[in-house]
Amino acid sequence: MLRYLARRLGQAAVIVAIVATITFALIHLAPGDPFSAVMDNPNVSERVRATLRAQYGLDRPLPEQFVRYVNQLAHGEMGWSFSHDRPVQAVLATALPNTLLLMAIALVGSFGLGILIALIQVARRGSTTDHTLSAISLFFFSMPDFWLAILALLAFTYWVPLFPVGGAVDPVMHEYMGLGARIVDRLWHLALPALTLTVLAAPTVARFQRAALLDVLPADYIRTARLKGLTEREILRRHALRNALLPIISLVGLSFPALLTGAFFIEKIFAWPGMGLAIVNAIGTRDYPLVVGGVILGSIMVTLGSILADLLYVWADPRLRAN
Amino acid sequence: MTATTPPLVSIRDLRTWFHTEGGVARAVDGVSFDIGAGETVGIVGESGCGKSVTALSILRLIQPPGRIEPGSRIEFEGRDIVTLGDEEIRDIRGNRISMIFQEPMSALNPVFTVGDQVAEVARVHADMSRKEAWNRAVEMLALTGIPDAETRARQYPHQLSGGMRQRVLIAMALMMKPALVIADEPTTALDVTIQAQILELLVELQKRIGTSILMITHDLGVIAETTSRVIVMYAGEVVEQADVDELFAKPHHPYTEGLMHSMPHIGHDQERLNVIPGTVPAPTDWPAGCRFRERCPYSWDLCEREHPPLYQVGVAHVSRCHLAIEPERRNHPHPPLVVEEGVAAA
Amino acid sequence: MAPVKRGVLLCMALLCACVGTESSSGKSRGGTLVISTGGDPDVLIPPLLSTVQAGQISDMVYERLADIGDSLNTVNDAGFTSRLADRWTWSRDSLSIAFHIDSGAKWHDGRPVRSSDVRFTFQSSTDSTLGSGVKALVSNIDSVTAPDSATAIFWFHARTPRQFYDATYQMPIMPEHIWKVIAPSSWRGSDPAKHPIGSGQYRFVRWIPRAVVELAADTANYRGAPKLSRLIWSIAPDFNTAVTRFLSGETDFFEVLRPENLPEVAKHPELRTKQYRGLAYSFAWFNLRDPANHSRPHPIFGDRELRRALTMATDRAKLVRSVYDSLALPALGPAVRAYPTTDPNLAQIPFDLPRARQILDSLGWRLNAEGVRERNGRLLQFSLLAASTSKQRVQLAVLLQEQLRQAGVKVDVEQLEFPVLVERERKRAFDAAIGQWNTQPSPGSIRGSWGTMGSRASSGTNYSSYENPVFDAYVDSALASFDPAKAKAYFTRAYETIIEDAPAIWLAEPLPTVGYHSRLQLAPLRSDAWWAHIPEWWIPPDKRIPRDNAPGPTMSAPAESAGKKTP
Amino acid sequence: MSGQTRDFAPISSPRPRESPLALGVRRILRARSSRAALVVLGIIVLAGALAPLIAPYDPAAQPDIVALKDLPPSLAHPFGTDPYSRDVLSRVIYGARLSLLIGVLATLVSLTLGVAYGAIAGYAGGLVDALMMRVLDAFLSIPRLLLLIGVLVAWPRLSIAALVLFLGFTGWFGLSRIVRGQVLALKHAEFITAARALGASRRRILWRHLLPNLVSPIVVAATLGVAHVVVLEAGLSYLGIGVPQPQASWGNIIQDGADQVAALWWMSLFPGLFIVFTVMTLNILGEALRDAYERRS
Repeated sequence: MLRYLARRLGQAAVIVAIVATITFALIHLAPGDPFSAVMDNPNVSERVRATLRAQYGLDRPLPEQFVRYVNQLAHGEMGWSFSHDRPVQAVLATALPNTLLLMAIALVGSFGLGILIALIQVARRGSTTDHTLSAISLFFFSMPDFWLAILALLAFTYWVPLFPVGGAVDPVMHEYMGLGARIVDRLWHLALPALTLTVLAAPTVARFQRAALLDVLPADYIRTARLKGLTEREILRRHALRNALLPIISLVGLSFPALLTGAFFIEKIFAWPGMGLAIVNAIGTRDYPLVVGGVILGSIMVTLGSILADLLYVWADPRLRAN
Repeated sequence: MTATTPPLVSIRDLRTWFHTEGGVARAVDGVSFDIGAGETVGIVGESGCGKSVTALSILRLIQPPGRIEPGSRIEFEGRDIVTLGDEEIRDIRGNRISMIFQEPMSALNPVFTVGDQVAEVARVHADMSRKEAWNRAVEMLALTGIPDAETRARQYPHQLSGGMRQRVLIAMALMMKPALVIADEPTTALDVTIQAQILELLVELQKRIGTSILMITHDLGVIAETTSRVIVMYAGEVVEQADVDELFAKPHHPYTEGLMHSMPHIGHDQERLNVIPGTVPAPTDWPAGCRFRERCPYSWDLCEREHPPLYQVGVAHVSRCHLAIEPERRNHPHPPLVVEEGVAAA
Repeated sequence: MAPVKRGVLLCMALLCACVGTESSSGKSRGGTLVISTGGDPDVLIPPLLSTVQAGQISDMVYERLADIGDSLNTVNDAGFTSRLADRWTWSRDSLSIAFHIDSGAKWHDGRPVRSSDVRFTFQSSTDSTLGSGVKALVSNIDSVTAPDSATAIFWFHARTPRQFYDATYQMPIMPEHIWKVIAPSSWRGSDPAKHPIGSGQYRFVRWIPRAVVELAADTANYRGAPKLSRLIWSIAPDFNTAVTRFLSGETDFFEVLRPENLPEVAKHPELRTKQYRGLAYSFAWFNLRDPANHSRPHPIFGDRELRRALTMATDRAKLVRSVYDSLALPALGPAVRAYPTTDPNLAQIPFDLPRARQILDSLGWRLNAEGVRERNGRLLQFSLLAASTSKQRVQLAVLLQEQLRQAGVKVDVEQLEFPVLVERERKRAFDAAIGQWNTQPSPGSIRGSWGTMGSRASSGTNYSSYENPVFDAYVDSALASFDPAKAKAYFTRAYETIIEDAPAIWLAEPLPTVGYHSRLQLAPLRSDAWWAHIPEWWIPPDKRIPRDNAPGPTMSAPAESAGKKTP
Repeated sequence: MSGQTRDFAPISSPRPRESPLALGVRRILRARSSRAALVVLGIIVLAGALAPLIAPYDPAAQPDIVALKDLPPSLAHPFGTDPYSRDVLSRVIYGARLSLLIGVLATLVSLTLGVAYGAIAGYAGGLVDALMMRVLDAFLSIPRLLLLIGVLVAWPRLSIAALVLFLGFTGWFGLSRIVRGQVLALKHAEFITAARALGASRRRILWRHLLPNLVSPIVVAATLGVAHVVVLEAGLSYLGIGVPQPQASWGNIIQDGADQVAALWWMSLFPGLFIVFTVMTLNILGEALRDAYERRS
């Protein structure tokens, strides 16, 4: 187990190294020096410029720059974000918890919702309910992230103003609230973005889970369960679901990139102060170190997500648990 | 062994059809037979003959597009299973009638411990606490000869051997001391030495509990060893039925004859069955007349014209073959009409 | 990023202080003003700040020696009111002014304000390692001396009408004891920059980047406490969110409404709008130099006739109506109507599409099969930059694209983020761009943005590289003239010259319109800074809502959370 | 023999080897949902293809930038007009043309790369394969949108051709893994061994035997790939780094109205619906095809 984990982490490190190489190449192959906007900007202080020069060795030959960059990265240094005037890792560290919170809620929510929908569909397979839910799933599945976010914002902050317009907390009053009110304030701000991301991610789960359940249903052990005199519902919930959850666990890993992409648009549209918003803003200010840091961190999250899913899989499947 | 008391199960004109895109597959097409209390009845036939569908029909485990056609009757303990409500049939399953499958690995749920799975039966049918059910399951597992049942009960199916898994299934089937156990090829997936042990176990447990067994198999050896009466099925129909000794001594139907010739030894693999030339016709398209006609070395024009009824050919011995009225034809076999491709070339 | 009017470099100096107010009774004090804004302040250091939000906050926290009057008269000290300096005296030759610091003035940390702070502010603002745009604006000031702790003397190189304006308007005074320990090159990102200490009527409380800035009334201020006890800038990530927050009542005030917002505001009976004269004008300017080789004229825009034809092909009135509806007038030229020196009837190049086509034909640019003009194998095609953060500028660009297409000119609209766009302009690496100047109260800034000096000096902002000595001469004469009528005449000649040369298509002069909640009682909105009189705004006690009565920030902890986590 | 019912699944009469494409078409035509999807997609594609004939107005024309701007849907302008007085219906129709064209072309690029990479890795095997797969893992773990944003920001002012290339370059990772799997499986299949035993050259084996077997996964991946690109392109255009003005793509029509979503709801709604329907129909068709091929094998 530990050896497996070590091997997976090793692979992950290789992957991150390759990602870093790609992003490095990306910047340096781009027409025009992407750093020139910073280096020549009169509003950027000499100190930042010196830091950037030191960090990236901008006056050194390219191979040396690369070695330097990889070395920095290996030490957890992602460079200096000049738009925030802070180290990139510090900016991302501030933003990351917000993104993770959003993603975690959406992950749990979408899997809960998706599995529930699938169970309803499979329990009534072939019925109008099944077909209707399939159509609805497909509809939301086909929706561009940003479009749903726009519609949600329009519907629930403008037409029916149930939720605040954006941000993580009430910017004006939050600091003056008691603990209870602060929690309510946070949840109230969190609700719509989290719900939107959940609705975006749930159809994938529902569709996948429905297929997995239908795959499991012809299995002999389901027949055995029927033979025992269990109701269809019990069979579905106890025997079929437990087995059909296994493939779903691998979906957890696969859904990370989609969740991240969804979070990206949702954070932009709902002004949720997470990684996505940080990156959108960094694009605006051409804060390259931050953009690159975000891309690398995103890849790390995706890679770790797939390792996490593997571990979950092993934990959930008794056949693998022993080895 | 003729039943003097009313039979435990009485099947009349059972028709289980599958309504598929490609047409109606008449998998079981008018089957009738009885099983007496405490009796062991065997059904034998090639795969695709409808024997397993018959077994599943008794438990109403037929899944769409399959359907037990109206007019079929399966009487069990005075009730017609075909028309029972869902709740009532569930109450019978695993409780009054249970079943043992061919593939003990796939019939067990891989993500639960075997103890849980056995105990589940008791939790469904007897108002037992988790603990009681578990103890009962361990007891039952021990009874089936699983050593150190307490430990084994906590293991998952993949951690047990094939024979052990089959014992688990048997324990599960006998948990509620059912009136009838249907054993669908219970030994096919096991290796030869284990096969004998499992059959022995079944017979022994039957004696102890007093249950009836419907033994479904393609293996006449198993039939000879365990059953008292045999039903031979072909193409969705009963083609011959007799006490086991009578059948082995005087097989009447050419299909039964073929089966016996193809299988001189006990416990051989199923490929031998194919020694009867040709294959079972498609269930969507049973031929008119005798369904075995094309593979039969004795068939004549009557066989094509008229679907044979079950002729009484001995004491408690029936056969669906026109030879019953023209027995002399048995002396003049001819090559079958349809010959297996490979054979024809040779 | 603020899509609201945001100046290019000139607005760095868009600063003011507050008109003295006779303190009203303590009972009516209180209330919170929440301002909706679409962008973060960049840096809260007066000589370095460049966003309008930073200017607003800085103007509340810091003070000038004297403040310009609402009439924006910049000639000598007429109309100026006292601030940190309670009085001043001119030298006999008018080449120096001695300011006397108000003896009651104190920094927010309790230290008194001294003349050495004034000297320090001048010295550091003009320190080349600071890199402030103020340096160029105060080039007429030779030095500042502090003969005693209450007197600061400004020494000038030359006698000009705007000596007093230069000395006061461009430099809010900063506390020496806070800043002298930090090298000017490290001011940005330093702790005091994120937690400024000034002497104004509001003290700094907290700044959570991209979320909120909060100021509180300085109750011990020597000029008396302001009426509102809290000011909050609620920073939305974009224009739309900022407006929605205003409409939903989350905020009280929105600084620049667009025409499409007006019907929305009208749906809310509790909201009001108010228009004022702004100091901004927008334009599409051409790079007159070849981006590939600055020593050569631009292959297309080097030609004055062609530039005039492009202006002629543009229906500016319609364009302005389309984008701004009634909230802007067509721009007159590189000047705004609010200047007393601007003649509102300046002669314009008229919209005349057939004539424009004729001129282009006569210049040898012939239509090809695709409807694009061509000359010697070169297409009449160029890229037009627009700041993607300003929907209105993007709109102007796309409208212009289509109008010029009618004349056979192919325009590629290139949307860039604002800082990137400025960078491209600064390097002269562009063909044409939509720009907007938020000008100072003095029309003198035109030298930097359209004069030869602005084209050649490194800190100049004349990115189109328009150079015409005739224009320069008229501007210089106008600026040197103490007689308003004469100054106006010279400026008119200057404007006529540049309009005829058409280095840009003059687009719009926005009439900024603020939206506010009716419970707010506003003071006059000053053209260069609507916020100048915020200390006099107030909310009657009977109209206050819960957030008006939030516990005083002076006793609360959040002051510490104000982005102190600097590396 | 597991489920008893399976024994009675209709034994389909052995058809003469049907080409994967013909099989796919047959399956699509059989199910009602995929038939409907085909019709809807057909209409959208046709509208795009015949845009100049169908669109009521010039999509770039600004007939009256004062009187005709921001008009809500009406008979004259069923989808309303935009802030430049352009007809949104015409722009959506031209948008269909551009968005689908970008989708198809980018997918073609992806397919070429994906098949080449996967086939090489699978065919070469060994260390080369292992190495290529590790690199692929890295590519797969970069969220595509982030990667594209990084690229598009670094290369400003892209032509549409370049946009297509970048979209294509970032879309082949998943497919190449499938292709490699197929190639690996087929490499050891009996008919390939037979072909090799008969002395067929490597290239001949690749072309004659491997590629035809790859058709099914490719067709499925292409269908779903186009759907993905349509969504991505819309997202990028919405962020303002996709298709430039005055060209209309569905994403940048939404972008044109993005800062006044509430007031100009028609500018988000209609192009958005077109995206959803396009993607939905492509997904339905892709899945129908996948089902068809999986059932066959």
